Amino acid sequence: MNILTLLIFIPVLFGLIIALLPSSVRSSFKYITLLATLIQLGISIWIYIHFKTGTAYGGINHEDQFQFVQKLPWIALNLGSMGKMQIDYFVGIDGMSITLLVMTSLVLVIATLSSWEIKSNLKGFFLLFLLLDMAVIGVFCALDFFLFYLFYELMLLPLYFLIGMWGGARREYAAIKFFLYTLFGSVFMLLVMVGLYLSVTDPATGNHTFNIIQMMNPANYSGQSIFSIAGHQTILGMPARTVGFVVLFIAFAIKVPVVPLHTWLPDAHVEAPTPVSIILAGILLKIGGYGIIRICLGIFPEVATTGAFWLGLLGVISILYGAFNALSQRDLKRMIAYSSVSHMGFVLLGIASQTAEGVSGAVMQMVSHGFLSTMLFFLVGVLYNRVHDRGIQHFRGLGSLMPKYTAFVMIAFFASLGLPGFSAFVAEAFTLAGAFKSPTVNGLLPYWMAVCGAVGILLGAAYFLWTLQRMFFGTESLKGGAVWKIALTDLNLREKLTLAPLALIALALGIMPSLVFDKINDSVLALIQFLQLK
Amino acid sequence: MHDLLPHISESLSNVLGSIIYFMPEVYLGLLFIVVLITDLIFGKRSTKLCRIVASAGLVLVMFKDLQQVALILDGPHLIFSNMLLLSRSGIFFKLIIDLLSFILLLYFTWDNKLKAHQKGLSDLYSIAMASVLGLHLMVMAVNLLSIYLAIEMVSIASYLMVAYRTENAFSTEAGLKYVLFGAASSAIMLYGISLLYGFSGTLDLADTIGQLSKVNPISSSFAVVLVLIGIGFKLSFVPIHFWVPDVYQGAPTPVTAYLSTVPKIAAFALLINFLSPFILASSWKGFDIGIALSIAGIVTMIAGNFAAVMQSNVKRMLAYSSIGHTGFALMAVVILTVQGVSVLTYYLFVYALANIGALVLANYFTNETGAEEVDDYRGLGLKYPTASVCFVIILISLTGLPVTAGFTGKLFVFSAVYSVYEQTHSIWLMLLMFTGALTTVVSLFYYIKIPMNLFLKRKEIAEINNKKSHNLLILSILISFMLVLLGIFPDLVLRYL
Amino acid sequence: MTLVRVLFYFLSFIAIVSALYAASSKNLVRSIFVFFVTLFALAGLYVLALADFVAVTQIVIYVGGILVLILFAFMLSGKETLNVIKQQNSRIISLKTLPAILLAALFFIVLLNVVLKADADNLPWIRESISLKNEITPNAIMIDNIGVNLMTRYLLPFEAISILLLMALVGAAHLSRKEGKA
Amino acid sequence: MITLTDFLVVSAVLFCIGLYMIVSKRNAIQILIGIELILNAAILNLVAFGKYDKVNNSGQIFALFAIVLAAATTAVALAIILNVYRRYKTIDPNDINKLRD
Amino acid sequence: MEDFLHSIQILNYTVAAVALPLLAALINFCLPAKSKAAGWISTGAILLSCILSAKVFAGVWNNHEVHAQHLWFTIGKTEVFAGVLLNNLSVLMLLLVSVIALPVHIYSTAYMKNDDRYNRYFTYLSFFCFSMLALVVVDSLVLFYAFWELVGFSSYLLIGFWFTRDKAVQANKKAFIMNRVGDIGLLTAIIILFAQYHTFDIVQLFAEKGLIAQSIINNGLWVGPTGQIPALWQYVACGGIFLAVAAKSAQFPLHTWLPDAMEGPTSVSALIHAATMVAAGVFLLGRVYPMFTETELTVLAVIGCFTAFMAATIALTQNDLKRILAYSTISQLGFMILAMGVGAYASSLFHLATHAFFKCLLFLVAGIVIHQMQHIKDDNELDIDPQDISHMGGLRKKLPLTFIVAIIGALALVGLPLTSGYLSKDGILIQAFDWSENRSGWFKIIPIMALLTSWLTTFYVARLIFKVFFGEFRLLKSNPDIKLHINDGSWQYKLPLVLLAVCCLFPLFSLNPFSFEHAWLFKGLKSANFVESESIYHTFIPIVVNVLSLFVLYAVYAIYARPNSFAFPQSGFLYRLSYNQWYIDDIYKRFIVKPVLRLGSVCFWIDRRVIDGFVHLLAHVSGYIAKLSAWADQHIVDGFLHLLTRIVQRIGNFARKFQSGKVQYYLFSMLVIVLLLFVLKILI
Repeated sequence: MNILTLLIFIPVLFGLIIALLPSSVRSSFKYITLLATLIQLGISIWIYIHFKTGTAYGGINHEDQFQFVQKLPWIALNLGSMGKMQIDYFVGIDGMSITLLVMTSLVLVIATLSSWEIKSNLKGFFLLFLLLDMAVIGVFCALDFFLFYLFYELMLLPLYFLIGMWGGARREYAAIKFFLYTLFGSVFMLLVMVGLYLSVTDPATGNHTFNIIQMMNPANYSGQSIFSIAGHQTILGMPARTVGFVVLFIAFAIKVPVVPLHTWLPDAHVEAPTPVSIILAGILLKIGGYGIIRICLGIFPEVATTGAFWLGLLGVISILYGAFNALSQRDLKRMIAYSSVSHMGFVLLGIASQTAEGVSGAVMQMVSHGFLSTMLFFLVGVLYNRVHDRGIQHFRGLGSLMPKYTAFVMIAFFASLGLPGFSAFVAEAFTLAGAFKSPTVNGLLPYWMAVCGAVGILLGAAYFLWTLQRMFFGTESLKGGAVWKIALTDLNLREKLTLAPLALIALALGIMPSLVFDKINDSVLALIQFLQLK
Repeated sequence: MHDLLPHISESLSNVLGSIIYFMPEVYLGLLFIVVLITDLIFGKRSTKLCRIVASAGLVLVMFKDLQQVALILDGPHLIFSNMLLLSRSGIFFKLIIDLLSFILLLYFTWDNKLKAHQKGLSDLYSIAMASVLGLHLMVMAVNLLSIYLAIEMVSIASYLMVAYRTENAFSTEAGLKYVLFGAASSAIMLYGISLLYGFSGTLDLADTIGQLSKVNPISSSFAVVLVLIGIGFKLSFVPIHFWVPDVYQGAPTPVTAYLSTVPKIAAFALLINFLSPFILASSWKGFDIGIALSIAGIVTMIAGNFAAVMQSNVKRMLAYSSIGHTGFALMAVVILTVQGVSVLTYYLFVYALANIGALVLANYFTNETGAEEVDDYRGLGLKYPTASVCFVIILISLTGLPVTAGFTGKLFVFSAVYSVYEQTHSIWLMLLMFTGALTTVVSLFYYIKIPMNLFLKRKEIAEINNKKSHNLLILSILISFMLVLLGIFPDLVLRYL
Repeated sequence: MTLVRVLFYFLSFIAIVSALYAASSKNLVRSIFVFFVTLFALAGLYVLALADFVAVTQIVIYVGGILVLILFAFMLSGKETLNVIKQQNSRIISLKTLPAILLAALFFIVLLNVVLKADADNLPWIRESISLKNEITPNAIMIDNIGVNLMTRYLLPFEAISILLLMALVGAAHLSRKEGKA
Repeated sequence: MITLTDFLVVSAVLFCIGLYMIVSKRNAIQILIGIELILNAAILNLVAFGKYDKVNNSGQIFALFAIVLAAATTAVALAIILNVYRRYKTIDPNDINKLRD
Repeated sequence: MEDFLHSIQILNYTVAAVALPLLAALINFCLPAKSKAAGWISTGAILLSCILSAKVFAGVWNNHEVHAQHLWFTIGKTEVFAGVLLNNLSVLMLLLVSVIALPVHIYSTAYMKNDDRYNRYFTYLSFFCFSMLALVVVDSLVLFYAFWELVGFSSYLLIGFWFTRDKAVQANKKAFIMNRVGDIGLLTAIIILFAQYHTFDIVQLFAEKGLIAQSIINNGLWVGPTGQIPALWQYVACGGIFLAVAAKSAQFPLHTWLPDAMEGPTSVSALIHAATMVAAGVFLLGRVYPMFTETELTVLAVIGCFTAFMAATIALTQNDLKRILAYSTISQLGFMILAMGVGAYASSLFHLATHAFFKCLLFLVAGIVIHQMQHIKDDNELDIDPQDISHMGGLRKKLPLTFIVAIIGALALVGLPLTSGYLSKDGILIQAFDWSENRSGWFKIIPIMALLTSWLTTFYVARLIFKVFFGEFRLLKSNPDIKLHINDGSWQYKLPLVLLAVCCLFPLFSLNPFSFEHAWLFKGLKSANFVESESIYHTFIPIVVNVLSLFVLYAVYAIYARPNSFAFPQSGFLYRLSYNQWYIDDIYKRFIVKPVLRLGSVCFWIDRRVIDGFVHLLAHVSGYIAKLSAWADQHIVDGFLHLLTRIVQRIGNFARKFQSGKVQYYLFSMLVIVLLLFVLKILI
């Protein structure tokens, strides 16, 4: 049994167990789910430890350099003149996926722990949760575009219901908005995927293939095919490969999310229950970034290079726009949601720079943001559970009421705003370094983008500190008066146990960034080399 | 007569030789008579018996269908003096039609309203049998006469089925609209056929094209357009779709399930039969049928899907959605390649399964709670979890999201169109695909309304209906399972097409 | 101008005028009876087109079958229908019917265009048929020809339509049946 | 000699009158008559062209089938119209519009 | 080999010295809230650090520098090292920080003893010491930046230590954000350097023959050994560094956070906002000194000078004890920057060291005074501000020791001979004059302003001392029946004062009390090519400065310390002064004091309204931008979505319009559409 396959499908197994158990034992569902996620975490840590590094394991466009690979023929259809359709069950990881995989497994554990707040319809919740679990893990492992797309789309439905059924007051609106936005992206992605599949033939078998890695090799494109590099085909007057890139990019940019495709995010986050917010911010957004690296850059390297300026521009706009929006929010969760937009802007900027520093920084930022946003949303959830209110103006002086809580909030806030010693600092600094290095190394981005990105860091400090000052410091004053005061108890053991590992990991990654960089370096270098070769 | 005498024996041997290629239809004819007789002998109590006979008979017919595959290994075969064409794709169309009809036959009595029909359902089975025979003819027809005959046969059967519940005003109203619209369209089509015959001097489609090329293109184009109205009536693409929402809503739900699926499949087969000479022959000088169909497809997708957004009645919504799906399927007709046909077959099969499933579930909820409108579904999800989950799966398949068969269907259609686009670079194909993708998003707008009401909206449900419709539930579970299975392993079916 | 030609014009005139009247009449009964005239005139035209068997069938099935059926239906539906219909105003061209007239006129223009452009008498297959003597002559007896064809070439439609009629019969009977009876 | 064009023009006129009837008459039976007119127009065409198709005789035979089919359709349509009348007490299709958007 | 062992030992000591406070912070973090052990743990740790630092200092000072590093992580092909760089500059700072921190720790154990969050205070304090000590020894710009921010962060924690006070929280937010502006500058500079040289290593970059030294600006390009980028970015990098310096060392225009930061505990102000952290900016300048070109240095000098003057004028009119000291700190920091700008590298750092001692001392004194005033306030339930000097007076009798050390500190600040301040400050002034000698006339303004500032300094320091310690206790006048139970306090108060006071005198730095060039510290830091110029200024400046300072002192004494204050000149007052003196006094009052006071208030007004106002404006502007973008988000971006929805509905409704339920209408529509399409097709 391939370990990745095991990792992907364990949730389904446990989901079946939950599905078969009667509702009378519903209180055990959360423990079953926790067990599943813990096993996944264990497996992913095992994978992390056994993940080999070195230039021979760069991955990216070398199929043989991927690790823990499993490749099984899945759908093979003879379609006459269209050739044979070859779809494989093809999973494997390289440096780009491994850290995200571990991050995902951990975030899932945290999300499970925060599911304790869910009180209604437990069976449905945990079934959907586990389905989502499978899908997100699958996305990071899939190397066949068809499989990737399958997992990618499979995330939508559980999320729709998780937001829609267990969410807040405007949950229906938020859920449908989320669904429509992402579907909009992915449907057009389907078109490009089909086009790619018809353009690419597997040199070994001569069949058309969905293999992502084969798609990266220009030699595999048949001359007259729509996405052939040599063919210079056009779609509606535009170069076909540019169109393909843009469509794929939009699909992933919606997930990231990149301004102006981001408006689903604040609504979805605000309305979603805490565990789902955690998964959304912690994992879902990373899938966008991962998709851009693996698919947009991998398959359309030359378009990515010519379009790098626009990518970087969008990244910078996201950074600033998200930060400004966060500054003006009155809802704590919404503020954090917008901060995610800002932070994910760094990912895009780093990717656009196409330098080793930038891309490493982007991956680091994804990992770091995975943990930090998880922590932030969990913290918001703690507050919301106590008094069912998140208005920043409704709280004052929480610091003396809930000192431990405040301590964790401060850790999370300062870590997020890029305080050295925490992971976000390394990530953002190197993203900017990469962006600034870009003009001299490959001339893709202008210098000012890095400077604008740096301003985003400043704004980050502004909104986090302002919130801190307004909500936690000063004399105590609560909108709900004495009732709230009783309700606002400090963190309990479960919450502390949940938060402490996150804080420690953020710290550990900040002090020892090599935990991430060592694993991704070879892949990053391979990617950069690949992009330079085009 | 004297001219014909020398040929009589030849013609007769042709007829006799054709029968071996016509066994399923012969069986169907016999089946019709057997059902009719059963009905006559056993009178009002015959419903159950008719059902058994009809269903069992259809299984036999399917078996005969399968046997035909062996007959045409050496290629398509013309029978009955070029009246019909038996081809591999035709056989699969017939098989799918029979299979779906079989499901629908079982389903008829599970609708509480239809079951309560005072005049009994035995006649419905007779009509359905004749209708299936008509569908078989439609699939195989390559002669103007057989085309007209088959369409009329199916149409008349459909009118009868829609208006079947005479005690229900909606049903009759739908019947009236259907019959007036249908009769008018088929009359117009007949006029078109008469012109086609006049311009070419033959009813045989294969010969027609050769003669038509010698006629003024405007004249021949007009004739073809009039014929397309008749076929379009069965397919319900824009602008011949107006009857669809009213009829689907008014008809008994099982009949809606029937109308929205099986005749459509047959009509697509017929459309392919009718058009392939025009598209393939270079001598055709009239309008570009590919472009015309593309426009029709695009407009149909837009009209169907966009109009569905505003609907509140579940059946009506599904009616619009079926219009949208017709538009999507037209995409595969436009390219008219071998792959196009097999992909189309798969797409239609999957669509039909899902659509039947959706209507079965709509029926289930009507049976259980009397819910007809989307709003009535509020909060039912937690009360009927299994049915609701199945509903979600089926709707997902209709939308075309993984991991359901609807997705693979959509994917294969896109692939087929794409591969043609690669060679022709026709802007219309691109637009078709673009619209297809866009309307998929739009379709989510309305499909999601059902899960949203089922699960997301909350309402206290007090009344409890004791009439449990287990059969419908089992059927929908089976269909959902099939859809997911085909979503993961599409080659289970596709490899044969 | 031959007699045949005069006859043709005469019958055409009757057919068209009666059809127009049927179309314009608000009175259903008159409409139906005038339609009789149209059908008869058409039967005459079929004879002129040397299709005597079709003409006979036309009279037997249409006049004898369909119209009688319509009359029956009309009578079954009772007097109310008549009353409702009489109230309508009787102008042919009113604002309500204007679109319909325009549509019909437009169709007519297009059709005329189509017909004239097609130049039906000089179609290749017709000239070929004339040269091959495949033309029906006024003194030919076509009935046996039709009979043979129905039993050979058109056997399939012939059999199929029997099932169709049976089905229509069953269905129409079912619909018209009083409820509650088997 | 009567030319084919003559027949065609007559049938075109009948066709248009039929069209007019089916879209303008406010009575289901008259609409049915309109449909019959169109059918007859088509039959006239078939018969007229059938004159030049002696061997196969397709035109005339098609005309026969068309007449029979018209009868069947009419029968079914009338049955439905009768039912409608029972439910709605009118046969004006414009008043029968419970099913609508 | 011995060298090597020696280095190892020194490195170990250094790491231990840096890590001990961190350890203390961690232990304290885990202690229960009110544990009194916390103070002693921290103090013990800093004491050990102090001893170790001294050893390190002894080993490295004027010896060859020690540099060791270890691979931290690899990113792409870039290897990032973490390491320690010990040279004269860093060991001096190491020692200075730990030595200043020690008395402050001792003082704090008493000062904070009644606070609820005693252990948290020491956690923060130790954490600050750790960050500061680490900052001065690290060898990589990344680490430098990291600790730079951590220093700011711990300052944030300490300013807002009493987080229930709104002013404190406002202040710490302001401090952190303003520092963040500087941080961004530093980060930008580091990134630019990295982009240019592909390394973060301070030694490689700034060593004598380092990468920076090998680069030139040529034709608008900044050409270095590893590549070239447009010269603009060299300026931006320097600008970034300057921003960082300005933010941390409270230079114009980023200085306004420092006065506000006085909301923190006074002991914290003494350590962080007087002696150590604010000096970090100057230290940074010292580290990256080779980067600056001539022009950039001039800009530095101008800014430093302006800041110094401005802050001094503001300090003239303040009544809040700590605020006066804060502005004084700004002013003195301005001096250091000025010194850096005029090339007086060693003098600047020298002044940094001396200033650290006396300013710390003054703050601790202020702490005691405020503490005692607080006592009075609490005992008598008065509604007064314990920091307002207008309530004070005559405290010299109540707080004798405090008074004495305050005098020492004040004299050092004024820069009278025999104090350390004299040595360092005169050095700056002299070198500033030397510097302007070689330049055109306008540059003379800088040393002259500096001179002026130094007299202003005398004025406000004297005013402070006289108002607090001399005359009569003014509070007693307004509230005659209050009880006074005040004294110098326990040994934990006294010991630090004495220690620091001793350090404020000249012998610690130089055996020659009149020549800064003989100070060992100066010698150790001056660059190799420093030329001892024997210009006239060496004798002229000290005399002018000190003589005039004395006059000022006397004038101030006359104004503030004597009973019957200056507002209404009395005959007795006139008698005791000579006519000329009175005349000068009058002129002084009318033409100097008043305008200066006016200028002071104008500056303060500007400070409050314009500069702070500008900052507020920025805040508002960004607030508006934020609101605007939020609005855009809701209405434009989302509005676009809603528009799309609207379009979908429109199309849908259009399609539905045909669905009237009338079958003839359906037929009609169908026929019309078909016909039109056909006609269109034909026409086209």
